Amino acid sequence: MSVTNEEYRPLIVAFCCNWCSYAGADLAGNNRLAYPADVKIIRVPCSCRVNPAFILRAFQRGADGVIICGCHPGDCHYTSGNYYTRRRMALLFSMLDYLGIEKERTRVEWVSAAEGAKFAATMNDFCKTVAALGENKRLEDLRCKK
Amino acid sequence: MRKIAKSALDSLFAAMSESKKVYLPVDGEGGARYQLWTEGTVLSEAVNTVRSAKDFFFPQTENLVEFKMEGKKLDVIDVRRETEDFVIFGVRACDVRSFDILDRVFLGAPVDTYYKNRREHGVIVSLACNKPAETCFCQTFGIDASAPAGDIVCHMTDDTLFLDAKTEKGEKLLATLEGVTEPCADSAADEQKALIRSRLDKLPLKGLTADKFGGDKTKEFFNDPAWASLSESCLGCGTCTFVCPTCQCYDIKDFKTADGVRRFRCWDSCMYSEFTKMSAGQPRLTQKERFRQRFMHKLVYYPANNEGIFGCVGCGRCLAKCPIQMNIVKVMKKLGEGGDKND
Amino acid sequence: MQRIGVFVCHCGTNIAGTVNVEAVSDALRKEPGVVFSTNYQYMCSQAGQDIIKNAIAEYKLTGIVVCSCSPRMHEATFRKTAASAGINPYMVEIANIREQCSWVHKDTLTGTEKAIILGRAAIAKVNLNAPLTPGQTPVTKRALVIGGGIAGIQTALDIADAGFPVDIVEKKPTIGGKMAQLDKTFPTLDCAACILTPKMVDVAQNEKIRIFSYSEVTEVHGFVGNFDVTIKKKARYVREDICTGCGACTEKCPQKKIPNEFNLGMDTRRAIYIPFAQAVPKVATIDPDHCNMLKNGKCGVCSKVCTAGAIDYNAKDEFLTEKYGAIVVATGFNPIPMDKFDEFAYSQSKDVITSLEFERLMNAAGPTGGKLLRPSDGEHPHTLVFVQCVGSRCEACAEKGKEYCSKICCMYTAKHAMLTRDKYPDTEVYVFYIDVRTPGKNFDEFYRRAVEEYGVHYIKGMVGKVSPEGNKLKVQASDLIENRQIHIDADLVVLAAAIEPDKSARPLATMLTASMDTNDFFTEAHPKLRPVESPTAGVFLSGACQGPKDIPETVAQAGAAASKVIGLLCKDQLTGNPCVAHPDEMMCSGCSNCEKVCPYGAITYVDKEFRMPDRTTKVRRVAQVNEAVCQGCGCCTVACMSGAMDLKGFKNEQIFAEVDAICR
Amino acid sequence: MQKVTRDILVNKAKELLANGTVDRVYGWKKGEFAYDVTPALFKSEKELDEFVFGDFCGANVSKYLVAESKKAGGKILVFLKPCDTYSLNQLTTEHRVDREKIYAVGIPCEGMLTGSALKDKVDSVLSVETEGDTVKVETLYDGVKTFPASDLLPDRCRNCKSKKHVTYDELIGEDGEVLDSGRFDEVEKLEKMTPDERFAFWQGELSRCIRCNACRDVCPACTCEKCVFDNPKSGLENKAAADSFEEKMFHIIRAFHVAGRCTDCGECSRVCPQHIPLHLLNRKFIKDMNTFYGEYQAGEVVGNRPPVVNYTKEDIEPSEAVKRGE
Repeated sequence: MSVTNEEYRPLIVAFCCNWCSYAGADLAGNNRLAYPADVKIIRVPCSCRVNPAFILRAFQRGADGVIICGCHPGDCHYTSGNYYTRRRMALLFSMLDYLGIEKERTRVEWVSAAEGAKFAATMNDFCKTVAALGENKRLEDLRCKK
Repeated sequence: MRKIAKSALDSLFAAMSESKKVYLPVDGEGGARYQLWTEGTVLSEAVNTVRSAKDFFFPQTENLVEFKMEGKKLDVIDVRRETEDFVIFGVRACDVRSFDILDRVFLGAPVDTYYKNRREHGVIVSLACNKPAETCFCQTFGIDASAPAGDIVCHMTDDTLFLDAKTEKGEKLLATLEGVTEPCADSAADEQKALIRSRLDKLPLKGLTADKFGGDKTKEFFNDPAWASLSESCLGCGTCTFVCPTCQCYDIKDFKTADGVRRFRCWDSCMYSEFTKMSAGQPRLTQKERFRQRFMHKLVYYPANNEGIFGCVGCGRCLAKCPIQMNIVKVMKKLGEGGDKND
Repeated sequence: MQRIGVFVCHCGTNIAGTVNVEAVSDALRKEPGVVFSTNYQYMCSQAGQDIIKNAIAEYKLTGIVVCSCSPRMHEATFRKTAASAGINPYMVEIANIREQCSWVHKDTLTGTEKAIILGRAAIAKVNLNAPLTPGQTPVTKRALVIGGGIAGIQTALDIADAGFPVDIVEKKPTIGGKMAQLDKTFPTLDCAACILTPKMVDVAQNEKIRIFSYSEVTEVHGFVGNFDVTIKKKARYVREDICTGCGACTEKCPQKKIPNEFNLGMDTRRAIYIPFAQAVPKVATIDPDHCNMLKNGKCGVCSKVCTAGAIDYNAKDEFLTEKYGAIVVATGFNPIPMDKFDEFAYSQSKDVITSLEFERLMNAAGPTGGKLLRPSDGEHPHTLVFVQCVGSRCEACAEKGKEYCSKICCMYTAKHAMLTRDKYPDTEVYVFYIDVRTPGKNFDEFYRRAVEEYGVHYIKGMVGKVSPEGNKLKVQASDLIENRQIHIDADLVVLAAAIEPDKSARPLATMLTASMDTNDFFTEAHPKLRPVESPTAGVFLSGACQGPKDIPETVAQAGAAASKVIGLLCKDQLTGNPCVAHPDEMMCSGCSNCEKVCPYGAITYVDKEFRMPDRTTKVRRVAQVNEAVCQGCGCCTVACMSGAMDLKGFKNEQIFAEVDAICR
Repeated sequence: MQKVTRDILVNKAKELLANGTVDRVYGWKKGEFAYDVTPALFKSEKELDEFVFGDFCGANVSKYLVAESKKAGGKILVFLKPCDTYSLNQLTTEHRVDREKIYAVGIPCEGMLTGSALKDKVDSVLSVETEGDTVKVETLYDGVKTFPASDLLPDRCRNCKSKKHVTYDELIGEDGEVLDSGRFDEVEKLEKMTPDERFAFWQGELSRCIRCNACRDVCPACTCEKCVFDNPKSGLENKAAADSFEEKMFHIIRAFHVAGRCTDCGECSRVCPQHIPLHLLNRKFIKDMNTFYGEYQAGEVVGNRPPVVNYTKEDIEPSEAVKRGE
């Protein structure tokens, strides 16, 4: 008799802007700052490229948490992109919360290219938070489950 | 014929549920809808459900087949399973007729095995309409709401439910209910039938006839100038088609899953701009043409292919639900008037 | 369907140490579209690139996925490789399995699993990639240098030397910057003015260089090769073209009591003034805040004494818009304000001064004519205490100081101590330090001379408190090596204030869309490989605006920035970024949402006639993107409800495909 | 209920047709029953014989102007309730309606009954009459029933946001004021629930969605040339709800797409055949935008910039936005 008692690992999709947060993630790598492999990064030119539909799509396809990382407000490579991100995500997250979807599953963090340590710390914390929530049930699409 | 006290309906449903799942109209937010009976479920008194009963045989979405991918290997998986027996209780005369209309589409060659599977396992227990609504016009299509078809036909009075098995399926089911029902005279429900008939006579749409329509009337109506003004305000939504018990159009879509593709079919609506779009484009480019298609199908094309039977059962759902209150009754009245010279 | 080749890099053991590269290339071989998959020790090496080129030829590849280090590292490399083998460079995608995988995950199993998933995402994306061709835009062959300190001066001279016209915008009435205020320079102790002022004259005389002094940049539009810059020439009330710089007005002006900023307020100037004798341009400027004529219309002395007739009280700020191909930021630094450092009694005692003030005190052209005299009583000080790292390396005092090392203080403090001891052997000089940092050519030798030859007392430890008592400054300090408290009765205390970027840098960065770090230093495009370029194309960095620097470093960087500018201006055409927004006109509703969020004004609208499927025609308002102006942020794509606006290279369907691949 | 009568409107229409100001009129045609009037276009004085007006003329006709104003010909006369004028302004802002082609006559509104709200209360309606604020309904089986109008009015009228016309070429009757409505009360009630309760509530509501698209197709903010949900290339297209995820996705994205543009006209909830309170989604966004970014009413002024395409440097962080009410 063998029971596989695999620890539950959440699936985290991280959208990172090319100029700050993706570079911040690279820096975390350069400095060998570990965070869980649950995090999978998608590179976008700017956090403002992230369409709410991408976030919903990730949840539909089985993501347990979605995090959007961009330059600090005021530091956007495109001057204002992350300001729009901030509004869009504030509204979207508030709506998801209104629909009863756990608000801890979504997050926006501003991570600069110099903040490798913050990137790693953020991902560690986010993974922990999402892992504690368990599997995403409220925005799942049963067809996408294996 | 057998009967049971209205107060003892629960025991009837409990007895039915012993062998089969039982679905019946239940009141809820936004109107009545079919639900699985469980202890404590109360039968709705509403004249009809918001969605028709066609879902039982022709669900809004249905998985047809699955493809599983492993590397570059593709497996085709047949997802068809033999359906369990089930009972739909409380189907109105109009909806019972709608099954005939659907049968002609799905059970005619080539047979739709998905539909057939469900149809064969479903037992229809109909219920005569005690209080037909002002939107009802089933009489226009020769349907008698006081005497519906069905495997078992029921009539409800203030205190009693009468059950009359009309088919072999119905008799089999009724036989299992002998413990909770008692026999009665075949004429026991006649009084109720008469009451319903007298009420049907008073309905505002009583006088509506479909006589001017039929399978051979394409030429008369296709270029009727009235289509332009009738369709003018149509939003192109699919409400009428989705609440309609006889609309049977569907589209087949592929959905990419984690490790393959699910091919499913889902209801489509001829009112949608993308309906029957092909590589060459859409055959019907304007809302007027799409609007015309729906009504021509119900009143002309369907009868043309089905021995004169109309594709509408007069349930009145579209009258109640159209966002802009355009509907088949207005269309039937307006067409052929010849007075509208617009467009 | 694409024919995709997958190339997994070991990066020595950098990747292969944590990721089973063999397993990755095997797993990815099975993905849809993949016709070839391999792995190699160093993909970026010539041999690795040859593997890619050969595979492109042999397997007729249409798309490439390289699983390697960050695309920020070698995306350009592999795109070139692909291009040289005949496929469009934008058919290459990188899966970052080093920085974002092998380096951050310890476990081979999970690392390998993640590497495969990242590879799949890249494959899913490449499957939807389309060849992209960058647009071409012409280059305006003129450069703008913002800031006229030694950094700006050197950059401008070098660019002009290559034959391109350069404009310098300097907000002060003269160029020269901080270096003009310095006395001697370390480690050679040559006089700053002697080496700077000839360069200032060169600038003034160079035909290719225009100086906009007393001017500021107020607006920047456009993009690399095509900037439109609005420059505000502040009203000087003196016509530059007529003023001879004779200085008569500055002697006759009745407003005498205005603190002289050039001498850091240690003496006064008039309301009409020339900052210093070697100013360039050497013209007078009226200070409108203090001029009686401008304030209440009563005076007019300067106008009367000006024989050239250069005074113009009615002058207004002028705005001019110029076109530039490149912009160099050389906004420099300032010492941080000392008023929050109460422990050093800077605000309480005139005899606690900053190092820059000390420079002026020692300078022959300074307020004391070069004699070291106490500001309070003009007495000659005998005991001097230099405090290093005031506000630098100051993690605990972030609200008033800086976390970083200001870099230049160790050396100039050694210089000050040495010069004091050299000129005034009767003095005792103490220097308190955390560390003495002397990493430069001849720097350590210089510091050792101060200690060994000039007898400067270097004490490792911080000054805890300076309290004025009578005409002495009681200095309380700790000696960390001897582990004891020290009390010194000092005559003069000199604070080596931390330096920070000039306050004008932040709004300028916003105008330029150039990024800054949290300390308001401009960020370089790459800290090692592109240290003089801003991430914003066409914007270059010179001098201390990028980080604390001494003069030789500044001049070196100024030259480097100039060479980058020259490289850019040499080109007739610039190749743009092909990853730009693109509207599907059939879907566009013309609602203007995209236009509203575009930071570059790249979107306009036209009324266009469309043939409808029913053979009628319809005129519709649709969006158009100026591909030369669009920088590809993608903000418009989300503002667009109908999805008509998409971003090439980061199309909606591509990102969906990546999401799907990751969440599979 | 309505203070303005059919005759006043018909006379106005005839006058404007006759003097050439307009060459067609958007109005309503009578149906089979008391409540099923249909929006319709009238092109001549004679056609106006079929023009009706009454307490069921609640459909927001401004959306029809998107297509109609692009057609050749003269101006189109529309009679707009106060709430409809906000939609017209918003459509003008987005260049969807050519305002020059519209002749808008503002008409006062006392609240409009809807067939579906009526039929929630009464079965088998034969006729409806209103006297002041009392509605008399003649039924097939229960005789005549009377209701105070407020019992039968849909939420959008019970919580009417404005009696003021924000755009018109001509006004019939007195203009009203922007009202201090309780339209966010329901939203607040939901916000106060626990996430589990909210999830259960919305699961119950949205699971009834049949994806008929009526909410979208009636919405004056949904005028895209092609909706993402109809466009196979968008990655969002789907013809029918095949999984409970899809109706959530549809309604979240739709609400997001109209955020800042939705004037809260309430048509979505009026037309939903399943009685899903869709306005509660839109109002959540409106309420959030008001609290986060300052009061904003879409359509109030032509050319206004919706909060979603705007920003300030001090905007609330998403992490703070979801904390409200805690």
